[in-house]
Amino acid sequence: MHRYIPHTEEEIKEMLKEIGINSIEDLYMDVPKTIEEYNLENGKDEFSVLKEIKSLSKLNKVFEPEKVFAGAGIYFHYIPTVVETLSNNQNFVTAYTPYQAEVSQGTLQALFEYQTMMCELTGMDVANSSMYDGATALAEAMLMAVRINNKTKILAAGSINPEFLATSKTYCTPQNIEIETVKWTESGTIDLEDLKSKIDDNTSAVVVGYPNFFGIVEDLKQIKEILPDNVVYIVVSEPIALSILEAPGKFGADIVVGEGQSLGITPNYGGPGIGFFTTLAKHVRKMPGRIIGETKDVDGKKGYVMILQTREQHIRRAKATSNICSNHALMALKNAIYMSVIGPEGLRKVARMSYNATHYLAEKLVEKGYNLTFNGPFFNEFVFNAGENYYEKWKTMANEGILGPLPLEKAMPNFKNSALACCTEVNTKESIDELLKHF
Amino acid sequence: MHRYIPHTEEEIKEMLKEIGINSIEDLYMDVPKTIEEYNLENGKDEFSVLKEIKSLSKLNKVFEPEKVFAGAGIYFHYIPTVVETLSNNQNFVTAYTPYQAEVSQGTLQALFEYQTMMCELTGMDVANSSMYDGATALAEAMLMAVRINNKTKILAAGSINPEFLATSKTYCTPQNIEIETVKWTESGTIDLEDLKSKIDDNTSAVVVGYPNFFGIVEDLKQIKEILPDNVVYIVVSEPIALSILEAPGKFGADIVVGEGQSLGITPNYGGPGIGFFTTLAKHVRKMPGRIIGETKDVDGKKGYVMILQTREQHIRRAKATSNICSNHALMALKNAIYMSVIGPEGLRKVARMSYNATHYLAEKLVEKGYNLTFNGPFFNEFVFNAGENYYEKWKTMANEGILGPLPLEKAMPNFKNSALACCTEVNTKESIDELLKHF
Amino acid sequence: MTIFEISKEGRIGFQLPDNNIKDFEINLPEHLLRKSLPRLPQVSEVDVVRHYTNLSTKNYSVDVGFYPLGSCTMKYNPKVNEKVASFEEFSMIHPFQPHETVQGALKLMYDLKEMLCEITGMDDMTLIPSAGAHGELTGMLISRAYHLSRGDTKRTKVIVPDSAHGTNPASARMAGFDVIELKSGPDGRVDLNELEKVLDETVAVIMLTNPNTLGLFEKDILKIAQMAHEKGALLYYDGANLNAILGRTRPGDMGFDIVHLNLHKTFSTPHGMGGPGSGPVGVKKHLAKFLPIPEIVKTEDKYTLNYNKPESIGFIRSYFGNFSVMVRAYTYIKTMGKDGLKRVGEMAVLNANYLRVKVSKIMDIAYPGICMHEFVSTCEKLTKETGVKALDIAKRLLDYGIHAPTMYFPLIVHEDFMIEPTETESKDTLDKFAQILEKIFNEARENPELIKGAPYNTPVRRLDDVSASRKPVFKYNFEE
Amino acid sequence: MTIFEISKEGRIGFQLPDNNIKDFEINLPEHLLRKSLPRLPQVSEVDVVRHYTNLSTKNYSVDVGFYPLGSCTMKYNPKVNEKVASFEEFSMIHPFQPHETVQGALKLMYDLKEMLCEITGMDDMTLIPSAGAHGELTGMLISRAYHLSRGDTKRTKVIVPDSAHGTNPASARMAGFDVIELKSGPDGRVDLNELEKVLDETVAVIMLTNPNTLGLFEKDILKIAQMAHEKGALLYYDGANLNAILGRTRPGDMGFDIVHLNLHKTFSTPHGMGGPGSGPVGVKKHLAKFLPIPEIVKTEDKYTLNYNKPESIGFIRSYFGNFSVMVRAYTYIKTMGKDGLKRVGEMAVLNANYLRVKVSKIMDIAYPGICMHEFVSTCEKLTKETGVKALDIAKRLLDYGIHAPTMYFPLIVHEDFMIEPTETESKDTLDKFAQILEKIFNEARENPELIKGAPYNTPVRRLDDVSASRKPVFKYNFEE
Repeated sequence: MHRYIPHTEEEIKEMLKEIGINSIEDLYMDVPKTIEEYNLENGKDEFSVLKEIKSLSKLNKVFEPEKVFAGAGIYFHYIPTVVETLSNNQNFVTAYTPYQAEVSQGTLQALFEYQTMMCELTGMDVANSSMYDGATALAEAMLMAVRINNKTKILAAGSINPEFLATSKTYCTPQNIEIETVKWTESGTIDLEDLKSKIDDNTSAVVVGYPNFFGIVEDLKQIKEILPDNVVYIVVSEPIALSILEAPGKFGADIVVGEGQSLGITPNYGGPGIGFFTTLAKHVRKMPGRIIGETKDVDGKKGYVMILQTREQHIRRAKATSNICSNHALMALKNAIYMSVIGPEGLRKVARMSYNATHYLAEKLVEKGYNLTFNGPFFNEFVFNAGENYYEKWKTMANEGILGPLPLEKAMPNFKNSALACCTEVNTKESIDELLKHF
Repeated sequence: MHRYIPHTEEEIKEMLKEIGINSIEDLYMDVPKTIEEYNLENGKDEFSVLKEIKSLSKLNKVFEPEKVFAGAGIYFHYIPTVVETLSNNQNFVTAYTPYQAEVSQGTLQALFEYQTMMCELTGMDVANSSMYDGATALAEAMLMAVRINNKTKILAAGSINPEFLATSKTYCTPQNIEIETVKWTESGTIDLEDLKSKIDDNTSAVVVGYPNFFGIVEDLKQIKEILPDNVVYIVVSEPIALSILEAPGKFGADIVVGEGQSLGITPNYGGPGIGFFTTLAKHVRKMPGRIIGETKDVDGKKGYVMILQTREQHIRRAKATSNICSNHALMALKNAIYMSVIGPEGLRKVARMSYNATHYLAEKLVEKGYNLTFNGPFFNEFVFNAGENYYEKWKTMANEGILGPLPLEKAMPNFKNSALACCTEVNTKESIDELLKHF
Repeated sequence: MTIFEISKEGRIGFQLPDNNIKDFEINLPEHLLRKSLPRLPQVSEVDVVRHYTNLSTKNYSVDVGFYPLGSCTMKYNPKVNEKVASFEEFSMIHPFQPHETVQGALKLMYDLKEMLCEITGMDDMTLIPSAGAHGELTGMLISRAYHLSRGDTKRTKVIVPDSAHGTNPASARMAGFDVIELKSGPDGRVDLNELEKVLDETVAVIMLTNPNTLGLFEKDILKIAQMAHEKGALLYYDGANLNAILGRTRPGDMGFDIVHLNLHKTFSTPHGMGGPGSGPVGVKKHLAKFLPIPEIVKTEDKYTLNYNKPESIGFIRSYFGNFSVMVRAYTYIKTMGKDGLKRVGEMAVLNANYLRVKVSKIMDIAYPGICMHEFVSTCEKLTKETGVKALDIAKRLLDYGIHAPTMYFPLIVHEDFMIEPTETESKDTLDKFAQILEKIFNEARENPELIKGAPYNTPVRRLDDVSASRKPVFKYNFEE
Repeated sequence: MTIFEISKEGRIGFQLPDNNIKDFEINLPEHLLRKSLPRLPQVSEVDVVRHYTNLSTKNYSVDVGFYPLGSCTMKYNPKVNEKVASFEEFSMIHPFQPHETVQGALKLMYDLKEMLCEITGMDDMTLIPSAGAHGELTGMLISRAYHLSRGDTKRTKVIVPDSAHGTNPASARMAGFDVIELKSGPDGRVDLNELEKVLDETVAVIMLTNPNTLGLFEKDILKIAQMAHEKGALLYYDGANLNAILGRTRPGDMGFDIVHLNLHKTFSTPHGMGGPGSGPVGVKKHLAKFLPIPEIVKTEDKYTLNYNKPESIGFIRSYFGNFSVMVRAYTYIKTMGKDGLKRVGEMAVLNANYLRVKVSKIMDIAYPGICMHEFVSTCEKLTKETGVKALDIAKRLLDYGIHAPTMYFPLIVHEDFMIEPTETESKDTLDKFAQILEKIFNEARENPELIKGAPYNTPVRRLDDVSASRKPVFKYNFEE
């Protein structure tokens, strides 16, 4: 007897009888028995399991959020309690893909509203209801660009998050799509000359960060100006930043993607976050992922359904725009609740506070004689030369309860002794001053 | 602007206009302004509050449950996660008293089922849907006894939980009801001779513990045998124990009350727990508190409503059976969920494991030369002489992470150097052995 | 379906770890051993989850919509308060831990008491009472102790207005007093002449709430206090309606000697389907020594509990009250602060007056003019005209997804609704309520039977509570 | 009503603490500064709470009832798993913390990988893929890398049965392969003759699921494996249906080279309205070097991450996958253990067969005889007789409070339901489902229009998804 499996011995007997067999064994006549039992422990009660895993969890160190200066795609932000309370509602958590729309209006409406909010942030026409993460969203954006114009070369700023770029490469290579990186300038922005020189007739798309991996804000207008008409303009962005940065849609972006973890999702050791994916209405039939649309029921009452499913794998199979099936819907719900609670002014304040904290840290580091690597405008991250043996200093700080700016060397070997610093609204003057004592 | 208060300045203006006044101030024409502002801090955002209270909370020491050997009415038991998950459902938490039964069937059915479970445990006909705690339940039981037979003397075993007795005294005195205590014997059970000698024509009720405060199980049969017919037999019990002890109803109890915290409620520093209150059908109109009953709607569909409300204060006012209005309904829900999950066999196993652990501890203490104070049969608590300076030893143990058997002296000054030991199913052989190292 | 009908012999929902201890024989006389197990449900974990999840959807709650239950202050319950209450440092501590190990809990209670004293204008306070009615009883017992301590044994009466909550007379009675019901004046307030008639040296206490249950402020409160005190009686404040005066005035400033609060009303702890609540009782200095046991004491370096209070009324329950409710109220007060609490009071009163004006266009207001946090309206005219009663309208409101106001209370108004919107409701919600009410009144005039048959869209339709009490079924019938 | 319609200019739901830092001027060119704020909702906290609480009640979920969605394994999701995932030691850690500070997370992932290798009979595994389809893509990329590493550049094709999940061909295509659809045999299984026809040296992979989507075990699996390997192709296992064979046999033992799992199916992590899931990919030893980056490495004294895998397919997403989904699956496996997992498999198959027999009395079973964890039935006869389609019956099931099975899949059966009860459902639930199904069939015969008009008792009635796609509305229209 098991608490998750309701069958009593009596019922099993009745069921076998109804089936017309004598034993459980008879159910497996087609199946070779290749194991007697797994080489695993026996099952346990929940208290023993809780105790065991609690003790395992204690091997992880939780930093006070205000003492975290690490970003690189995953950010510590204030998350209102209601986000957790409401998204933990088991009627959301234990539902599946809204295949039966009439009993899934909760899911569908929440996702429709999420899509609307993402369109508002990015200035685009249409959002899908989520991708796995920022990296796969970018990879799929590139594949989509190729579907749009049938060209096979992607020019990506070298300043894009390295894991995003590497993932894109993994996705593109088998389809014979080439990704070429574009240099950056001293300001940390894309090198327009290099970009210009690399654009050719086979260029499908250009990808830039807004802000990029170095925290630097690209000038989307300047870039757009040099793009030929049929090149797909892909912007990788950060949703919090978009409350103070002009929407990419205003600069003619064709696809805007990114990681949405910063909108009310805990860091979760990197996952699940959520990939957001937005584009223009004219491209929608090339778009991957699920889209929710508004419609009416037979009584004329407003309702929501999955739309344009003929793009998707379960109908289109090998000809689908993508293989994506399960997405990150629950994370989209968290995003939507977060944006509902925080509102437009709140989001801008989060961005403004993050900006201030980051610039305060940068100012003080410069005062102490540290050099910022780039002189372009940055949002809430920047790269600086952290000095010899920074990696050791970083580990020492961790022992003292500070998760310092990330050593960049591992992700980008050219950046020896450099660090990527990040502040958000959770970092206070006091915590920054404490960090600065180590410099 | 406040996040809990939706009014915008614009709306306030519109509302004042509709009311026909010029300012908020005008709403208070009848009200003297006696303060400019409270001598309190200004309000704060939720993160500052969380931080402040989290740091306050760290001044409390949480013992590992298996290292807690303190009971005395509040017990550490295993609580399945679902109890917490389900009872935190805000549709239960933020509903009020089911005044509109048609939209309160969740509350009403859950409480009806709770009542049924409490009747099953106690062997009684009817349970109310909760009292504040065991102490007030007992106090109200005494008042009820007096309503039943119009006599005014209550004989209570001196071995009843001292706070229950003291509370009862507070309730009874103003109504000129006298509580006289009955001695205990060397076995820790009620002194039947003393009881017999104290019963007189004015005796309204006799109160015994099952088990009593010392953990000793009274012989309900023997006691019943000496009670005159019209004396109300009140049993104070412990619900976990009732899975191995015969139901008090089988011995002719008129009222069975007690503290229900052990059925799935965290200790909460003593509150909220829940008082349970059960009686015989023939006494129900003298019973305090809310009762839920089964009925039908106009279509003949089964439903639940509050019944016999003419006993209650909102209808009966000064002539009500009690003044109780708010009760501990949410705790009754927790009780019901706990009992649903654990089931009859589970409850008995909890009791059995508690019994075993307690008797293991007692056996080992005796082996080490400690004396148990009473030689009667006990369930999951017992009193022993813990030796000189036990109070200091107890505090030392606390520093080492053990909440040892409670020094009894404070609650019962005659019990110098005595301690009340308690084990439940959460205490393991290992934790008991660790405790024993201190003895 | 009940959980008992889902039950299946032998099914389990729970598993326990081994404690590695042998089975001891149970050394009890055979007749004390339980013969048959209680018929608790035998279900799997998913059965339990579905049963209670489905029950939850049959409830109306503050989290789903407007809940204008007069006198109950059904305001929004912030979720952060729930989170704080769930900290294991608050939920997993034993009441008899050494004081050194519970300084956080003791400090929290001490600080909460201090904050509530400031808010009420009282000198000392106990947090122990578990509910409003429990607080009332505590207050009455304190009054009794006070008079007796002065050798004043003739004070056997408590004056309670006829508009009072039912708990007031019941609590007074439980404390051994006789209750004198005071007829309200034509303006719905205490009639000073009537009061003078009954106020003599045998009166122990006058129990009032201010604003009163009609939502009206007792303008003569200072005069009433003076009259009471001149005759040697105490003045008791029922805190159910404190929300109205937050940040403006305080019971202590009005001359009240004793006050109880409802943390689950004014201070936003959730109502939990009827409880647990918390009903702290504050007193003026001269009554402090009568407060119940134990008291929280702050010394130079730590907080402790004092059980040695010889003149105390004694224990009124076990331990220290509903601690985790206090944690929520503490969080709420810290969150709101002096500025937020003032705003609470103002917006609660603004909402009530706005809705009063809106409702006055549909049904009569029992006592017109500016009200405080709530008001009472009556549909007596409609009842005469169509036979549709307040109860019917209440049931029809349920069909429109709104919880009905308090009905038939206070008793001095007929066919009435007592409507308290609270400060957490928006103008939009109030407008919508008024619209629906108007629609129902129109329906009632056009088709009274429709309203009398309501509700239609609820999990069950109108329930028969008369025969439910006449032939009561107290528990599930296993033989069914 | 949408959250945008509740919104009110100037209302707030959120307050931030001060960080004590002055405002820096934003040094960006004017044209990069946002001119107008995004039109996010402006609502109070209670607005948000009510909005999402009310939305939640418009959802059907495992926690409210039976959800027999074939291929999706909608089993009960234990609540303790949610609790564990919420530990801040798991939820509040940054992916780039020093390895010394995340030993718990790394060990958990390492141990989970080991346990899943044992359950699947594979030699190594990556936990990084975020969903089943993501795992499939990973597996296809590994296959590609494997063949290329051997200089075998001619393998451009992947064989996929016509009964396969749509993700299979789509994933193969994304990895650059051409897809060969393999026609199923008359018994619903792989037709060895058909297979032989298409299996040549240009085939890189055969993708199967076993049991297949018809719920039938591929009895010839060892033969198929042999055929594949003889031709140099790899055999890929779609783990969607692993629940059926738990404790009995393993993909590795059947000759599969690569397997993906769905932690949100077999290992009971919740489906979250569509995700996040987790799709670990296991491989036999010869493919281990191709697994994606990073890999978790256990050394003598600690766990670390290795990014230096020259033959790896590379990154397939950021960081390490959906860690908190893994935490839930880890908790589940620890809870069930080898004995519990075996029981899961057995009871899942028992339930499917019991329900199959029950359903066979109402509608035709596509492939009669013993099935595994699910089965496919068809109402083609009823459709011919009455015009009532599988879709209509599905909608009518909603009226009776049950989620419909998967419809119109696999594509090789018409007017079909794919029914997977899972092991967490009781006999009572299955009986009730069969009863309701029978009732609906009777209704359909008596009054087909009734069924064609269903559902009636749902938050909305049948929705027009045709015009929703024809004239798509992608977002809320603020000008409405």
